[in-house]
Amino acid sequence: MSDAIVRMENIEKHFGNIVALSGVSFDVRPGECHCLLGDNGAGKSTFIKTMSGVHKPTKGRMIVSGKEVVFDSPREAMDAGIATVYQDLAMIPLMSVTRNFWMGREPTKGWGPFKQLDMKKAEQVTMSEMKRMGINLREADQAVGTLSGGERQTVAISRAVYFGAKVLILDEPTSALGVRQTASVLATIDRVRKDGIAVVFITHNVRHAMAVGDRFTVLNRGKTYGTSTADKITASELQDLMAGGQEMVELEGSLGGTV
Amino acid sequence: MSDAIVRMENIEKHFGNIVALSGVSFDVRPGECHCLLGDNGAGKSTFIKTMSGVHKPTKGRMIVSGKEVVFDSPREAMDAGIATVYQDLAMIPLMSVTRNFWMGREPTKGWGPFKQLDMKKAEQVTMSEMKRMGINLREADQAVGTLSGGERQTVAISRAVYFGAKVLILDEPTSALGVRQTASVLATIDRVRKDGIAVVFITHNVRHAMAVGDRFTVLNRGKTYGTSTADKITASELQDLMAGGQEMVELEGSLGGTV
Amino acid sequence: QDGEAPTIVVVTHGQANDPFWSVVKNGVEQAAKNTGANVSYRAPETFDMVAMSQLIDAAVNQEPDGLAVSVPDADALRQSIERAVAAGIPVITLNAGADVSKDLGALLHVGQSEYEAGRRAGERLAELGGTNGICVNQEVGNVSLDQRCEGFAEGFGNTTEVLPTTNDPADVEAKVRAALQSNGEIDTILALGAATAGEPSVAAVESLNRLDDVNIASFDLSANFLQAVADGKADFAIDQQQFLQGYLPVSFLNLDARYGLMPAGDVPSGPNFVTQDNAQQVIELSSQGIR
Amino acid sequence: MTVETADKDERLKESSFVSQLLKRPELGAIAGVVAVTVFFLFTANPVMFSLSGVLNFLTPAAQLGILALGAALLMVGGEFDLSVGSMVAFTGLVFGVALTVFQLPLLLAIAMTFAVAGLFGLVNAEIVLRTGLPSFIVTLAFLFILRGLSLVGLKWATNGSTQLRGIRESVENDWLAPVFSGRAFTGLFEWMAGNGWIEAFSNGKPKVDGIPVEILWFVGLTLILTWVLLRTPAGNWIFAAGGDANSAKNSGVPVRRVKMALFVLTACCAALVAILTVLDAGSTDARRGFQKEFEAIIAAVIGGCLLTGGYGSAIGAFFGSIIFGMVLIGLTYTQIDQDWYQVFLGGMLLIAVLFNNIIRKRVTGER
Amino acid sequence: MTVETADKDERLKESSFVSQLLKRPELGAIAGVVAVTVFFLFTANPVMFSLSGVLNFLTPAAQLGILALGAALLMVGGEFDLSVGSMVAFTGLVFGVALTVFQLPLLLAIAMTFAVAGLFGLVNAEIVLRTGLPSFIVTLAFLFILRGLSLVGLKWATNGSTQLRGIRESVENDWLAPVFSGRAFTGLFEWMAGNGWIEAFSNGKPKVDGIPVEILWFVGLTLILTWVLLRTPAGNWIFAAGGDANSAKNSGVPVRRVKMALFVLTACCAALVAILTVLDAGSTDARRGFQKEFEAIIAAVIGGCLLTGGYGSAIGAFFGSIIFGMVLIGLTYTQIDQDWYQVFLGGMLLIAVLFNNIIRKRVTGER
Ligand SMILES: Nc1ncnc2c1ncn2[C@@H]1O[C@H](COP(=O)(O)OP(=O)(O)OP(=O)(O)O)[C@@H](O)[C@H]1O
Ligand SMILES: Nc1ncnc2c1ncn2[C@@H]1O[C@H](COP(=O)(O)OP(=O)(O)OP(=O)(O)O)[C@@H](O)[C@H]1O
Ligand SMILES: [Mg+2]
Ligand SMILES: [Mg+2]
Repeated sequence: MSDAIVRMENIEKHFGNIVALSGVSFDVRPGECHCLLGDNGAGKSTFIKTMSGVHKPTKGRMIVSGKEVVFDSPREAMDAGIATVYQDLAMIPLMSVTRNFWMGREPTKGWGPFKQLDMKKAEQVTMSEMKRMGINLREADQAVGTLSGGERQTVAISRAVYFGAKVLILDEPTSALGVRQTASVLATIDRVRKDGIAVVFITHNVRHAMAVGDRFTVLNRGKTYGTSTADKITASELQDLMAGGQEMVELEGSLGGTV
Repeated sequence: MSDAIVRMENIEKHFGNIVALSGVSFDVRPGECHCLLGDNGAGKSTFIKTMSGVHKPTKGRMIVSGKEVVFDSPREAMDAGIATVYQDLAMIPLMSVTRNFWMGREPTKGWGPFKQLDMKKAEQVTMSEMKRMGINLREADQAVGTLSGGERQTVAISRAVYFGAKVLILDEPTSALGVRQTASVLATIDRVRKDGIAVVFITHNVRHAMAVGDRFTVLNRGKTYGTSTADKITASELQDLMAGGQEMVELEGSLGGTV
Repeated sequence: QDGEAPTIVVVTHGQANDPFWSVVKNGVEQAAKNTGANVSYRAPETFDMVAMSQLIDAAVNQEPDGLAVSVPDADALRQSIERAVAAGIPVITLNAGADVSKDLGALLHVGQSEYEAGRRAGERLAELGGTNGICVNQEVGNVSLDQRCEGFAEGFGNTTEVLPTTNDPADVEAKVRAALQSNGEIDTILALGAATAGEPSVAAVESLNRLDDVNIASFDLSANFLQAVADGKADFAIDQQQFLQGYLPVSFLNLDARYGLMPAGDVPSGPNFVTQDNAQQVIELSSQGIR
Repeated sequence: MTVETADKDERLKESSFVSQLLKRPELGAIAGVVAVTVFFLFTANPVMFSLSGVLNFLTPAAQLGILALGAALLMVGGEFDLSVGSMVAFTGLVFGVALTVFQLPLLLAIAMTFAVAGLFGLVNAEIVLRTGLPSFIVTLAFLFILRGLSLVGLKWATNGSTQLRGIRESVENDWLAPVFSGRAFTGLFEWMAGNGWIEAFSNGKPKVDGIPVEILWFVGLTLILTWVLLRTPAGNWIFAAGGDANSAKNSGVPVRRVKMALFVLTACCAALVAILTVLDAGSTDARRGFQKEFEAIIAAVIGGCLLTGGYGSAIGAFFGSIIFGMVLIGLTYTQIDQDWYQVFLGGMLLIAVLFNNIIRKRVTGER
Repeated sequence: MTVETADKDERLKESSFVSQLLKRPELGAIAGVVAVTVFFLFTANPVMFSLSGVLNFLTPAAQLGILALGAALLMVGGEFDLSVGSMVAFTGLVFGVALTVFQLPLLLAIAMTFAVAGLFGLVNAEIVLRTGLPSFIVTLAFLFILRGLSLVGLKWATNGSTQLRGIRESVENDWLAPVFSGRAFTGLFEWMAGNGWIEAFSNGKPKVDGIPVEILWFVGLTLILTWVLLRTPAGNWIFAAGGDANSAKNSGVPVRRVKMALFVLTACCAALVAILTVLDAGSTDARRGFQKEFEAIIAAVIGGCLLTGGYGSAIGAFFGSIIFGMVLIGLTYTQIDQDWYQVFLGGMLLIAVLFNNIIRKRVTGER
């Protein structure tokens, strides 16, 4: 498919004697939400970290907008339009929402040695972007540490979107959230996707994936089980793929199949 | 009901100007799994922390095995048979599984000044208890930091069970886990319950709750919405209760109701 | 030169970066050069009697042909020095320890009693008309400095007080100024180190415009303080001629090792007062670390 | 961290503007200044709070403060530098040698001093960043190394003395000298004294003939660094690097460069102190800056910096240094036996920090 | 922390017994001892590694080491104590006063010294635990306070001097004295020298007439504390308290009591060093123990303790102190000019720590 905005080919990644990824291929297109699923330790985070320039792949090619690239730093991936919301959010709890929102890309005014932060603009944009996502901040200099988990996710997502991400990678944005907040994050993903942004959504909750996903790729122990589209697979098939099948059946039996 | 092993009556808890709990009543009986549900910040963790002696209630009574008690420390709650597996697990990543397992209740041999850790016994018990829970440790002095999330939960649970808990409190044991590991934790809960231990299971995943719960109590903003038994309530009713109802319906509509 | 070059070890209590002791060390090195002996100079990194006794032990283990030590605390160093004497190593004491030198089994002492020097300085300052003095101590707890202050109190006779400061010239200057401001009676300042305490004291007095009515003296020499003496801003500096305390023991021990020659009595290296009359000629030598 | 919500919640009071203001890290230090001032108002000779008395304790406070500002920024950025004290001695030597041995003009000598300081800052940073060793232990090694090099260098430069002098003479007519030494606004002060507005000696000379330049540098640097920290992208990066280096890196903050710059800044602050004090004293010796690293850290901590990084302020370090300077010099103005000086220093530090802590907890409702 | 699985995974090599062994925290320190030994074998007078030479550098190592052991346990428990150096001076004073002024028998004097040390340890602990202030800053205040009190106390006890003497005389015939001072096994050594089995001076006296008791104390304490740390519940609690105080508390570990005990232990280690050195020297003065707190922390860090707590060992501190002692005394056996001493000290520290770090990373495959 030539319309993929990011295509990863046969990515391998070794950490010393640990093989975290052993040949994973994957692509994502504008306007779609591609879900990456897998059990703990499957290599999901490692995979998207190579995609966003945190790790360099041990082997394999990476093609962005048709050109092969090698990212030396997260910065370069960002400049190429790949924005990532990490599992640990990449936010500094002690810093204000505004400062976190702009971290690494602060708006400035003035020139030369007098170039300084344009705090007014920064706060305005933050407040209005957060409002767009449905969150009313008490004040823009509220510390991130005082936000709820869902709010933090939303800050991270809206930050990525605001800075013109073409590809938005979300690493387990819903794992720590309650129902209402999960719903609001999923709604955000939906909104972002409709704006024409390519979304990579990592989760191990099949239901969350089914709610917003267009395509699904399942990782297991550093290998991919292949990709399928939303209409070709059911929730329970996906579940089986992730869990590895047989063991799961037994367990579900004993518990009434409600997991 | 007079057969409750722990009964909490009208518990209130204030933190400075924050009212975390405003009058919550709750009880749990041997051999049942009582689920405590609620959105983020509902006060679930705060509630069970008062139950396990971490916080002292600002108001309200606590009755254990028919006697009113006041716990001054987690230690006292433990001695009364109330064991808690905290959301943050209360484990030290740098320490070995065995040392974590026995932390605070180390087995000793010898006497007087020569009393020392009985490491052999400690390791044996740990290995066998872990095996009972279905986990084969590579070595007993493996650091907890190297275990997966599900394994850590299991260590914490088996520790509590081993030390003769009459009441086992689990604070969101499944939130960070993959499907397979979740299933194994739920199976563990089931097993423990069948041994006649009273289980308090906190989660905001309704499906996990329905899988093992006998009774359900929903907390919302420091208040309880009442308790109902498994046969009187459906998953979707529970979901509605937790999320607060109306908003949720809208969101589910736009996302296809799969959350 | 006949025979094998003798090995001589010098162990003192003064740190290598202390201006006073660096002059001693220069004396040692000069003597080493002149005599051709193998000389090494050692001192603990802080005023530390325990560490110093260990350094003496380390030296004795190497069985040198001569050992020169300063003895600021005879109790603490007694065992180590007696061990050297027992091992048959000729020992000379220098700088501190004149009173215990013989008792420890040392051959002789080169130096001057700190207490005595302080007393002489005090007497001299009292003669200049001082009635209320402060003793500026830049290293509180260093026993030899304390002895200087005690001697000063004894010799001065009138009111004296110790002003503890740090090693930092800005702190010293500010504290001296503060002392002068809060007690207008103070008319005499004795600094215990020329560079660290003496120079800032002069600066403090100068900034208060009281050079005329405050007498300043300092132990040891530094070129800038000597300049102040020459300019009449300060009154005098007390010179132990510590270069000799380094030079003489080494050359005595060298002569002892080669020819068995040794003077019969202690050598008083000071005190020697540097005043306005002779300050100018000392400055150059001082800036080279000889005086 | 558990996820705790703080929505617009009916269970939470709104925070007032005043309590907002009081949440600033420097608050405790300001409270400390007030407490110490009150203490000395009651115990010390009133001359301490005259113009000359104030300038008298501000001078050492300024010299310490310039170091504390560097230390504070570095601590906000998540690192320590224990070598600043030795760096003062070493750069003082470099500066002195440049002037007296190489006979460079002042401008070049200053440039060379900063260059050397920057170089060692980079070395510290490289080792810390490359190896991942705690900066505490790496810079502790440089504490010894630089102190030792100062001694060796001094002896080499002077042919055996540990004091290098003649520095004032060599810059006597340099146009740049007044920027780094002496007092500023002397004309103004003389004029004020002439009018009897400020204290003067009986001969009409003003008791204070100007403001020591280090105080101006100190104030200027505080303003600049406060501005950098709060009003520039670089400031944001410093907080981010100290708050969570990994998250910051992932967000595109050049953490490596930020930390390097901070180590260089700290070293350059030490160099500035060296230049100021060497020009002031006209000489330098091997013991300059002894233990200043700890005083700088203490001042920064009193000023509200967290030892764990990510939180603090330059203005806090400013007040922290002033507290330190007041305690250091203030006791001399009291009737308290000077032997008790260290006891009081420690006691007042403890009280200042405790006070700082109590105020912060009160105000922020922290538990 | 993100949950990362490390099941029995086909993607992971089994770790061998050797690499298990090498994962111990003290490994780096042992490697450091080897490296330093090799260095001195090439550069120093061979006398350094004779029996007398070894005992000579072990004596300061032992005195530092006893402090480092306390510091190491406290660091494992998650706290610092910067007041140990001053504590040595202060408890030395208390001990001296008990003997010479109060004329107490040695046993009572020792008991009193430990009691005073324990009391100050408790005060440190109380302040740290009550206020939640970092122990770094609280104990820094006590660094000054205790140093100041030592000075004041000495002057009081001696009527104005800063040196208290005559201690050896006052214990001359005490039965307990040989336990805390002098050398052990002297008879054995004389006999060995007589038989020519160990070195003697040219006049026949043995170069070494026994093993200094501090070395025995040091070794004994290392063994006991290693045993406590690894083989007792208390040891488990120390690791737990330092690893995560909150989790430990929730698991029923008496964190408060553990930390208090550790502060008391550290203070008592300082008291022991004070007793040993004061009896050895027969005198005490106001500068005893100066800067020993940093040396102790360095030794503990070289020995593999993490500054962040929860990881470390007593045996590591043991070897760390030996490295320190070797460098300290070793340089005097070389031809290196004393002026370069600090440069070498810093350089060797840096190399030891770097080496330590590299080895650990190599072995554990840490990134
Ligand atoms: N920096 C690293 N060094 C060594 N091993 C690593 C590193 N990062 C990840 N791993 C290992 O690689 C494997 C894959 O980890 P990864 O974090 O990518 O899993 P994941 O699918 O994101 O799991 P989770 O659902 O728990 O987030 C794990 O075995 C992990 O221990
Ligand atoms: N120690 C505390 N001090 C002040 N407020 C607290 C404290 N602990 C909890 N709270 C507040 O009390 C409320 C309830 O928190 P709690 O942690 O009990 O929620 P929860 O139901 O466990 O949420 P989650 O699902 O995120 O774990 C929250 O608003 C929280 O901010
Ligand atoms: Mg992951
Ligand atoms: Mg909770």
